[in-house]
Amino acid sequence: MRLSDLLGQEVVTEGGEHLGRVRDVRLVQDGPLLGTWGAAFRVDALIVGRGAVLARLGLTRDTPSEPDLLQRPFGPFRRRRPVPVPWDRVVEVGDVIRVTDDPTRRSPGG
Amino acid sequence: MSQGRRSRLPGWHGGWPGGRNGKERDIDATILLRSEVAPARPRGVGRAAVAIALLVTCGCIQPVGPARTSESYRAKATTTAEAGISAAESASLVIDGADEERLLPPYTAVLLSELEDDAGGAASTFSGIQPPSAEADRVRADLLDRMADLQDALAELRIDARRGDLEALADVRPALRDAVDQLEAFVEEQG
Amino acid sequence: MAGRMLLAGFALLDRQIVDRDGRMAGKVDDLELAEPDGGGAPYVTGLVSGRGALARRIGGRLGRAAAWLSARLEASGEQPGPIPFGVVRELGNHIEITLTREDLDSFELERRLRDGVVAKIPGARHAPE
Amino acid sequence: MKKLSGIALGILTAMGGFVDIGDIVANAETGARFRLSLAWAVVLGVGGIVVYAEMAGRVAAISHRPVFDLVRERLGARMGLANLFASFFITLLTLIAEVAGIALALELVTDVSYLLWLPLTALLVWLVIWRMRFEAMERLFGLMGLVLIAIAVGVWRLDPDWGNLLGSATRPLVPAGEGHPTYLYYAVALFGAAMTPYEVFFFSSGGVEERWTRRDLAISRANVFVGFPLGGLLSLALMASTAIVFAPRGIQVSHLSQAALPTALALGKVGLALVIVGFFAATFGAALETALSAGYTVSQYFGWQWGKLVAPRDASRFHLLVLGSIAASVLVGLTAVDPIKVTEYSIVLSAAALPLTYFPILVVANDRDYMGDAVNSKLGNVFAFGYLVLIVVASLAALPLMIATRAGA
Repeated sequence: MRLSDLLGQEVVTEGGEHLGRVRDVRLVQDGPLLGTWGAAFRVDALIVGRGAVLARLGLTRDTPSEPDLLQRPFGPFRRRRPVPVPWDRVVEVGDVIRVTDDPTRRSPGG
Repeated sequence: MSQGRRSRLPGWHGGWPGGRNGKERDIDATILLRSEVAPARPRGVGRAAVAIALLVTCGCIQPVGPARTSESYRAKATTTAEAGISAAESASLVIDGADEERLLPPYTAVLLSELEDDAGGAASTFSGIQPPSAEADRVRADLLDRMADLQDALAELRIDARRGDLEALADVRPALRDAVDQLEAFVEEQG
Repeated sequence: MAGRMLLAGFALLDRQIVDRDGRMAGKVDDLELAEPDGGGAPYVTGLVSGRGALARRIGGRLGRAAAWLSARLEASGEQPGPIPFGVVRELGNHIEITLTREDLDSFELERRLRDGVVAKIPGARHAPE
Repeated sequence: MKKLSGIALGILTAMGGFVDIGDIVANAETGARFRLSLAWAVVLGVGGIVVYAEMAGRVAAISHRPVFDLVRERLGARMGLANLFASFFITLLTLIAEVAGIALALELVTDVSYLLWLPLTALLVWLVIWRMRFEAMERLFGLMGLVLIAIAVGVWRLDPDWGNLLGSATRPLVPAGEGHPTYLYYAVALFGAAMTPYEVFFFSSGGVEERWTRRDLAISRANVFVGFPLGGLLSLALMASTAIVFAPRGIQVSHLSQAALPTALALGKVGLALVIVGFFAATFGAALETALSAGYTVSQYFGWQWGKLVAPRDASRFHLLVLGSIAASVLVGLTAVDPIKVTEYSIVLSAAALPLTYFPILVVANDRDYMGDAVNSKLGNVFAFGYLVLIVVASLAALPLMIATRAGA
């Protein structure tokens, strides 16, 4: 699998709710050891939401810090800030990425 | 060709391709060659680029186009005469400069030959326009006559300059003055 | 254990790769992910650079044209492998690796143009003085 | 002391290197046609290049990244590629115009057709790029371009009616006989000529190559804040010279040779020679910058080794791109397309493409992940956003105006 198989993909819950597209993928450095580098980056969460262009420009970036630029002129767009979907909710990566329903609304699955 | 040429610039409002990366997965490069792949959103951009390139390269934007009516024919005649006056006025500045020994011979020759080309180009573009009426025929003959006088004067200047004989330029001044007066009178009549 | 956290698309993708001699060695056109044997979240095993990886991401007619072009220019039989993540030395504005760019599959076109054309032009061996 | 002289040298280089064929053609034409009533467009354009070149220089010094590197990173592979196509095409168009400009300047000295000079010109441009050090190259042509000061001296010697002249600049009115669209078309052309994208490609790539750091910011800023406006003054002097000499006589400027005439009339043979040398230096310097920029944009998008600090064989693809671009520009030039027309198209299309270059710079100059505490100040952002609006307006207006006015006819 490649990163590009995830980026831009539609994310749909098992209940059929469309969450938006994958804007970015959050990695955490706690995977297996690799060569002289150290711990590998493991996929932690999919950052899902709308506003592809703004996300790409880094204007709706979640971490680690935001460009000052978005503070004022792009302020209105921040309401549509993308949300992280933890990887353990991913059921299948295919034509769309199917994930379990939001555990904060139902009991956690899979 | 003036009316029909406002090209529609197809797809100009197509906008930029969005973030559809990763639409096709697990397809290697060879399959990519023939298979139906993601919707090609950059097409709008591509078409616009082609349209612009065409616009630029075929130079379809020209100052003098065809004439439908006597009115527009006369407007084109005036534009042509004004181009002639512009070249003549430039040339008379060159004569002044040469008189006061402020110019270098090669520069003078190049500039005068460009002015000659300008006048000749304007005249030949105008002569290529179909006159819409008998009255326009007379306008045409009249203007081309006056332009020919100007072209003769400019040619004489160019010949002297190419020979490095900048002092001789002043001799052409009366003929040039005369040509300008003729063209100015023409503009007056038409205007 | 919680480690360093970053966004793959922002901090890795499309960044400049710099080799151990400080030479530019292509962009990160994609990331190779592997799923661990025992299941669990996939992790990044390598950087994919050149060789149609970019064309694949671009998609559409443009991507197909680019893929065709890169296949013509760079193909050499065996499938190119990604740069193993283990050779990464530092992640920052650039991504520094411990290999030289000559070790990379993506260097092939540059090598061919260098040996076939550019090196034959007089004065190609030294930086301008 | 040494630093001070370094700054002065940089300023002079930036001043002499500011003008290129686009500025020469646009300013000479509009001066003759609109007197100084479009001077505001030049002032606006110079302000824009100052604001954005400063940002690009700061980004280069802090993040060590040139503009097209950032274009790909921030716009993504796909939008970045569309941007690359547009930017490369326009840079190539500008290169054609600059190379033809060098040949035209040589024609003025020799009375040998510029078409015959084209191949030799191109060879010279390539040789300089191939063998001359970056800094030496920049200095040589920048300082040589300073002789264009002769134009300003000429304006002074022509002893114009200053009140009248300045009046036409400070109270911009559309002259009688000219339509508003034509007036605006030339405003956009002047704006585009001052802000041509290759200038920031070159400026920021140069900064990265010369390994600017935070400490070099002072020099970079001096170049931009002082050198560029002084260079802009040279453009305005040219506009004033044709406004004084040609406008009252109804003369239209359509040749490079005409642009030199007012100074020749004012200062004589020496003045004429200086202006022609100045045109040569300005177009040669700009040809170097555009040819390199053609290589920069593509190489930086794909991450190939670029630049002049390494031996050419170590940046093969970059050098082949530069060579190919120069060769292509000669081939197009040899078809005898009117170089002045090519110049006009190149600056108007530049205006249309401005946001492609400048928007990513603005985004990154505000991003703390790249810039740390060197992000834009509040005041800086006021100017930057103001200009962004202008840039977008000019960009949207450029092509419709071009079509509506039949390219300013």
